[in-house]
Amino acid sequence: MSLSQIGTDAAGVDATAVPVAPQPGMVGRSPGRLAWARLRANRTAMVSGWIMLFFIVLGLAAPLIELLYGISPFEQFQDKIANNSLPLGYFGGVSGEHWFGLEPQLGRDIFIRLVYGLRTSLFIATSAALLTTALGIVLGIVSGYLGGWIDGVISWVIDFALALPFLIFALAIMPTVTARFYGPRDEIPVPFRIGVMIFLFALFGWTGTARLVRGQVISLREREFVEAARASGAGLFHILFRQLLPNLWAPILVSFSLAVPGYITGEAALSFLGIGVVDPTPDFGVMINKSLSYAQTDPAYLIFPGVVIFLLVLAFNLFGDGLRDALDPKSSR
Amino acid sequence: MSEALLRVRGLTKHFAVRQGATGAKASVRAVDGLDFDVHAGETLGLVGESGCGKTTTGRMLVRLLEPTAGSIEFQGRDITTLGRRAMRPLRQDLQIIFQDPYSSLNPRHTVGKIVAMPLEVNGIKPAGGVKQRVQELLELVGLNPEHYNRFPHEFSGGQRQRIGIARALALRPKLIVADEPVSALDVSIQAQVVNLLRDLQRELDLAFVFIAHDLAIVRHFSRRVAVMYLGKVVEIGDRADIYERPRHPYTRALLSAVPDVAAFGEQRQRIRLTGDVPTPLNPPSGCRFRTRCWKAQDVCATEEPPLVAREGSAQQVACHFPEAVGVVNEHVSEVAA
Amino acid sequence: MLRFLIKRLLLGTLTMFAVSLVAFGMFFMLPRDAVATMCVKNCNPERLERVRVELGLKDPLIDQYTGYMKGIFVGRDLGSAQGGFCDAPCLGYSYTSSEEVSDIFARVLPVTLSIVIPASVLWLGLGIGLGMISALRRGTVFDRLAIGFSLTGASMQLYFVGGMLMIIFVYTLKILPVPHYTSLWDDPLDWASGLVLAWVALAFLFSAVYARLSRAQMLETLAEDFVRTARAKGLSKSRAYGRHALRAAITPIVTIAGLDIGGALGGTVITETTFGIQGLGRTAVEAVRLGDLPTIMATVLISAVFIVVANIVVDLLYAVIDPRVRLS
Amino acid sequence: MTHDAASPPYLQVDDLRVRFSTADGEVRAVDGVSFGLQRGRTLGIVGESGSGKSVTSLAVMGLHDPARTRITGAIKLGGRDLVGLSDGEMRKLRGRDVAMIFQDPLSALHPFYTVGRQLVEGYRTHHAGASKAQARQRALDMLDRVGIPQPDRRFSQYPHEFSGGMRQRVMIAMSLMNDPALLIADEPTTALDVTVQAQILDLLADLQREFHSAIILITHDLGVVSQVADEVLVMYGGRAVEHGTVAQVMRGPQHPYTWGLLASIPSLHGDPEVDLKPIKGNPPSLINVPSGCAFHPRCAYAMKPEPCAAQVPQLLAVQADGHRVACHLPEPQRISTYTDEIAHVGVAQ
Amino acid sequence: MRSRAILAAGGVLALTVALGACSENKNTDSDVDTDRVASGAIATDPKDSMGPAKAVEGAAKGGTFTVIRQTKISHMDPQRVYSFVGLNTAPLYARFLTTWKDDGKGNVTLVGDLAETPGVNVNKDCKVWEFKIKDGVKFEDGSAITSKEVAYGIARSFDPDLAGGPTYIQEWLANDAAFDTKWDFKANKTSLPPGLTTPDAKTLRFEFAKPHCDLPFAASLPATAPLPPAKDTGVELDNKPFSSGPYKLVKNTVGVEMLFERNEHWDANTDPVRNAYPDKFVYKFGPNAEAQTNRLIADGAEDQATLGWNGVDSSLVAKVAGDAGLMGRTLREPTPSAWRLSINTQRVPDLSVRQALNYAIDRSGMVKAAGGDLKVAPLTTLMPPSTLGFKKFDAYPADIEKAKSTLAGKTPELVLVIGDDSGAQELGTQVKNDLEKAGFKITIKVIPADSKLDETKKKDNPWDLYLDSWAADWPSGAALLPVLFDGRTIKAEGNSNTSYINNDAINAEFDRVLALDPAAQAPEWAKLDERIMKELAPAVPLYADVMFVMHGSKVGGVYIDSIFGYPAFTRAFVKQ
Repeated sequence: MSLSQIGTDAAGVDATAVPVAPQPGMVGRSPGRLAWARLRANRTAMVSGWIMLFFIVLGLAAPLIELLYGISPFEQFQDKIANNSLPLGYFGGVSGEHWFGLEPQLGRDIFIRLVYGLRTSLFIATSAALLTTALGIVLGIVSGYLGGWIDGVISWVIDFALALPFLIFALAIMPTVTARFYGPRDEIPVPFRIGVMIFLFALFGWTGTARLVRGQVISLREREFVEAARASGAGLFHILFRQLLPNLWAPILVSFSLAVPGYITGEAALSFLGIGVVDPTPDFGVMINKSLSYAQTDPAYLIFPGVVIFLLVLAFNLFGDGLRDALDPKSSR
Repeated sequence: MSEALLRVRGLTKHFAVRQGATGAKASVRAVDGLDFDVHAGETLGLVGESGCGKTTTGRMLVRLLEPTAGSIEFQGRDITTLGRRAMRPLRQDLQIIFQDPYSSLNPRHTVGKIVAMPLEVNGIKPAGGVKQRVQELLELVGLNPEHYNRFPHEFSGGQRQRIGIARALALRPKLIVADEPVSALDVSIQAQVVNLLRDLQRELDLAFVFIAHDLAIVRHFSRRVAVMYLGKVVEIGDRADIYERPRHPYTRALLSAVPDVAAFGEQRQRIRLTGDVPTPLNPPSGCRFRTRCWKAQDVCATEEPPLVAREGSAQQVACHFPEAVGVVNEHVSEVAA
Repeated sequence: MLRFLIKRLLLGTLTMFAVSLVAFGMFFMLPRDAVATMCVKNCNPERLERVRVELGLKDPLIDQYTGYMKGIFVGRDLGSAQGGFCDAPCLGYSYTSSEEVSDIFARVLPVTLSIVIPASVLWLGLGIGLGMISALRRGTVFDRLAIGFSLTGASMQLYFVGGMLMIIFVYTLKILPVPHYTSLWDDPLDWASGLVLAWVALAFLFSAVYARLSRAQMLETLAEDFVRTARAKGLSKSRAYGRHALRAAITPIVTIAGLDIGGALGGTVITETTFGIQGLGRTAVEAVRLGDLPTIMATVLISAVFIVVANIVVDLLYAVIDPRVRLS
Repeated sequence: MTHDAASPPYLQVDDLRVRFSTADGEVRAVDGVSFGLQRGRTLGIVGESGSGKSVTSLAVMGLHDPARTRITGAIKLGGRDLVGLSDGEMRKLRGRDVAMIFQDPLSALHPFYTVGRQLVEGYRTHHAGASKAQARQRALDMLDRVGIPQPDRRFSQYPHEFSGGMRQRVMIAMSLMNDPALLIADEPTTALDVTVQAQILDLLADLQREFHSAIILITHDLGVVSQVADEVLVMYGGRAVEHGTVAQVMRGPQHPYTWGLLASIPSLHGDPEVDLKPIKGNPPSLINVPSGCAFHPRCAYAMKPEPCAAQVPQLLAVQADGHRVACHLPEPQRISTYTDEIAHVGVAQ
Repeated sequence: MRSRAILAAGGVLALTVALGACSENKNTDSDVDTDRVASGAIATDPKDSMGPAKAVEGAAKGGTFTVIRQTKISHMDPQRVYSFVGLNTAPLYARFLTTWKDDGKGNVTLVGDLAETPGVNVNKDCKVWEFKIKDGVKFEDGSAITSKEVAYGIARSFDPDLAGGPTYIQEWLANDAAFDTKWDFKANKTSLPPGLTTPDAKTLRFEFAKPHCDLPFAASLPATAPLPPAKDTGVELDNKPFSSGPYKLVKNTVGVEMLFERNEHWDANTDPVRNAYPDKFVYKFGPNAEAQTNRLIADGAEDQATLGWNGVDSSLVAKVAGDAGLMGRTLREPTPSAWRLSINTQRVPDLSVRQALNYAIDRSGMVKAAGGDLKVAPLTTLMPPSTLGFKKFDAYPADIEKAKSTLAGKTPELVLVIGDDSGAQELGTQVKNDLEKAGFKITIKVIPADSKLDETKKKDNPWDLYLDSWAADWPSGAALLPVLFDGRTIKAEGNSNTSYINNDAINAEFDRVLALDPAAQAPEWAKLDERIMKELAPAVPLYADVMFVMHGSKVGGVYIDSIFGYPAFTRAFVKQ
């Protein structure tokens, strides 16, 4: 219930508007620092932040972990696979040696493949999020601030991009692009496939950020501080990047932090459909795609990657949510 | 009087809008042919009800809006169509203060950065450094110079408005357009800011175009006052003329509608205007005030009254049937029914 | 409004035109040879070439494109191998499935509709309901549980949720049949029981988003003056919130829901793959895999139509909900 | 001005305290406010933003969120204490016995429903047996009564098709649908132009004569109060600092805050070249109200630290009948200070 | 509180984990007779071709038999049928010149179906063949089937619009692979292709330019089904074929459901193989193998008389195999679909490298990677055991050391091309790992699964290794070895000889054996198989598919046919 909101607003005690006589001589607490303080006070966000960090470190340190664990992600243990092609033993072949068990059929170690999958997934997701955010910011700012026909064109392109069925195009673009760049005998290097995926995400993903930024800019451009800058003779660049951009960081940061888990899911989905990363490169989507059909006979194979990806995405989402609350305390509570 | 600092002639602004189911183009005649001068060091008050075009006028004066027609001369130079670069040196002499102390300061910039912005934009490096200059300005507007590194959200509304004033002063302007600078503030704070502006005017020999809907505040701050109605100046003159001897029926009605504490206990002759201000999309023909005017006659609908001065006076009025000179709009002590 | 609508329709047509061009261009860039795929054991180059000519694949690209687009509006003759004249709206003849594409759609579209429509009803109801209640009971246990639910849902992958649902309800508890599609008109009960897991999985994921969104919207709306006015008039909470707040809060949700449903109708590839149901999404994926141009074109165009139409419908709905839009 | 002391006031507020819990701490929005109001009279509550005037009125309406708000004291409406009433019981009173008009009529009216529908809804809520036609007739009568031309055409229009003044008239019509005995108007004219403000204030005065209801007029504008109110309650930092008839407060204000308010308002009269006398400093935060008299940090006459910074002054009667003030300054000093230092500046001549 | 929701989710997971963890996975005996060897002949006694078919023990008439399958059957028009499901469904609604009597265990006899005998080799040179049509055979409208309708059916298979079916007979008659340019069906609808004549209503006569001793086999394919010219609806026939068999298609919702009901004009006494017990056959399309298996495991009331065409999904093999009750409702037989790792000999001309490839592949790992021994059976020969005259041998027993020594220190860099479907990728990974252990350097090239089929059929394809499978149209080496390894057939694209081997000596052997009497050919093919492997090693035989299908508890009489290795319905019945 928010009637107290009415009450407090009427009483003018909105937390951000409480008049405080600033203490002389101190450096002011910037909005960023305030947000950081709020974030630190949010236990859920901090815990999820640590989990997020843990996953990132795990992914970065994958080769080191391989060294310690002693098993490579491509090594096959078919002697531990029964003639029905499932791992011998209990719960998907979980053992001291194979912490998360083995894959059916090929008999590779699931744990180390998950660690490497994490690496792939995080890399793709963060790069894609970075790229789409950058594209979205530039196009959104330009479209929102300049308005007119430029806005019309960019808005139409956004509508157009939204009308294209992403998966179908991804499915078509991947082989087309690979065939264009690699000869028939060349193995498509994993980095190239990853690059194409990132490109695909960027191609279709910038619209969200652009729309968001555009909306923000439209509401900001009428603000009087922008007019003040114009009245002082500020040029376009100054207004866009000195005046407007600092005010966009909050929504951009939030949308970035929520885009990362989105692309983790998206990457897994593409790989799930066989468009993205392909075997033998370790990947969440590929693993889950295969494991889905083993749901009955080898549920461990579904559960381990499923839970890891769920935890990863959850940690990112919780952190992103905490970030949103911290940056914009009025938004959700 | 010396040469005018600002000469406005025939200033007009029409906004194109679409209306109705067909989206036919129409124009909002927000400002329709304004003429006035502002002299160095003086304040011209611009009053009127919402929608009368006073804010649009203010925005045009500092070139935030492009006029549809007319000319603006500043320091003898026509700035109506100057480009951004050509405008730059003049900008330093022509600044604006905004109404909303919350939206007029960039929440992500420190006070120092906000106040220094005009310097930065114009590439001005004051002697003694930017920081020193900013701190001087802060002191000038009654803020602690140590607040240089603080952020706007740490200040109250009145203090923020002071920051906005400091920013406007950064380039040492000759004319400031103050667009409702106190109307968003609490009553006890309004007086602080009005006093500050008066002090600054005295100290720095500033000219102001002071835009407000509050007649009492305008009276307090402006030597000359222009009353606007539906995009037009209906009456302009010295403070005493306008407040003591209003000649336009609208000015009279406006003045009589102000609930004045000082008038407590006295029975006043209230002029009750009926209805609302018509839409500027389709303003009444002839005299625009005629639809609400108790003196309106047929001629008012057909002929637009020009803004003319009474002989030997600076007071100009646009009315076919102005009040007789000498009728004092004092609170009339009549026995109530 | 009318003018706005006309403008939207024109822009939508332009979008569709661009989409069709892109889809067509995409096919010719695909490193696939649909014709070669068609011959099984007994191919020879001459026969392949003849089939290519027959399918019109040797015509200039522009002719092929205009031919296809013309077929949609006035129909066209496909030749005897492809069943003769194809009435408008002719979506072409599938190279690989040897039937008219419109027949394929007649088969798979009901499947996708059967998945998406009940699921969207479920996710809208659940999501908006949860969001609203949790906004009204902000700070309570219910609210926190709802937030937890929506965050969990938003972090889940459809295939994982689907897999787990099947493990639990189909394989372990055995209270539901293996997901499948039966026509609603043939056997409503079987229709529902075969698709209910897909609905639930989709609803779980999407309602999470809607719960978050509608909670935030509702909180914002509850702070509006008109809700206070409604209460000040003496309206009961349910009426004040249910009528006055809900109607205002729902507007932005309509936008997103329209686009989501439009997008989902264009293909629920992952859902269909997860539950092994053959709908529009999988048909599209297979068409791309096989390089089956008419089916690619049709699936892309149809899903784009859904989105473009959804966009326009959202605008119309806006006008229905908000008189300010209607009359401006 | 007659003051019928014999009959008990229709509204009696005693030691009202309203507190909100927020993330930043407890907000003491209203802190021990008492006043009474007869039917047929208008009470002006004056104060700056954050003084607690709106919260007081919302407390009377029972519109606070019970989960976050603590209300103590008594609000007796026609003898019945509203504090602690269930929402269901409170709901029956709202809109029928006590109605409210808000500051911004555009946001206070639902943008998606026609004006008529919103009027009818309020009537039928409290007249279960009323037919649609009856309710509609009532709404048309009320629209006509508040001076809206062509009520039957306007009935089916949406709020955005009305001008600001017309909207406020609709709000007033809506509040009068059930003949409320108490009408609370929260800054009803702040968003309006002066000429329209004058119309609305006149209308309110006419209606009060006609319906003989009690009116609470909340405003920051002393000028408005001086024109339409019978009594004035000046609030500061959640507390009442001065209470009396309009004549008492305008002619002989006793509280330094009231002095400050009067001195800082520019007037259409007097010498415009004389500087205004602003109150120094800023209004207090309701989370951290200054100790003792909340006004003491801004008060030029405060006796610090004792007693002004230490003790909360009581709202006590001064010599004049019914005039009360909450100030530690001795009454003679207040009177002399006012007459010597304040009265000649500003407005109060 | 958020954590509470997560805990709840965790609880659900823990539950399922517990469910999955309670059983241990062990090695089991698959019980598939992978060494089964086919035997059979062409019936010489006309009695073999006479009806009625031998009664099936325990069978009863009546009921509805349901087949569920993932995708629709590509063609129903008998002249266009070539898919396994089409080949095994066609006997329900069409009769052919010849057909197989099959015990489902590899013992087969070719008998006459519409024909009184499986053909008469008039001049004993395999160039002129005559078939006599039985008396009393009728279409679904009651009209009699004569040699005219059979001939018309063969003639219409020359129509390029009606492509899709086998082309043996057309090519033999025209003596040209481009048969449809030799004789234009559309222009000559009232006449017959060259070499095909109907001297009378009972007789059908083929005259070939070259000997084609396999004609009786080729005539067993549905393309020899009869059709009255008046009933030819062209491409439309695909949706509504005109029945000559025991059932007619009465309702066809394309891609969703097909309903067959009895053809009252079919006479059991004329039919040597079809028992036609159920009253109705229903085909339902949609569920994938996994869903089919799950439904059959559940054995719900409506699925009890149902067979899942797509087999037990490999993910469920362990579950079914671990339950004797479920195993009792399965059929598990090796099939003629033989998988091999084709070596492009144009690119890998060095025999020792090809032999090293053979030594390097570990078939037990391949079997696991392919889904276990209930899905595939290891194979060391080019011909699968279902081929008549099959003889087992292993020219290159798996041995990494032997592979290394054969390579003699070379590290050939080879490109293995696979399709982008997930099953192939696992096999690719397995092959790569095996080969790299032996010292090869393998690049895996993934291309779209469907284009892989035709890309590797192009002569100048750029790859060295690919996974191929072949299922012969009849169980003779003639339908396998010459097709796959006769270098003289190599053309620019559309090749079956994807090893692109062309060895004169072997080619000559093909000619020699093909000219022999079919019965005498069988042992010769087996010998030739071994010789090709030893001398040329054009491929690495990997495994043969095992058909592992499941059906409901009321299904009886279904068997895995020995010719194609798919469920056959001629003896199917519904237990009452």
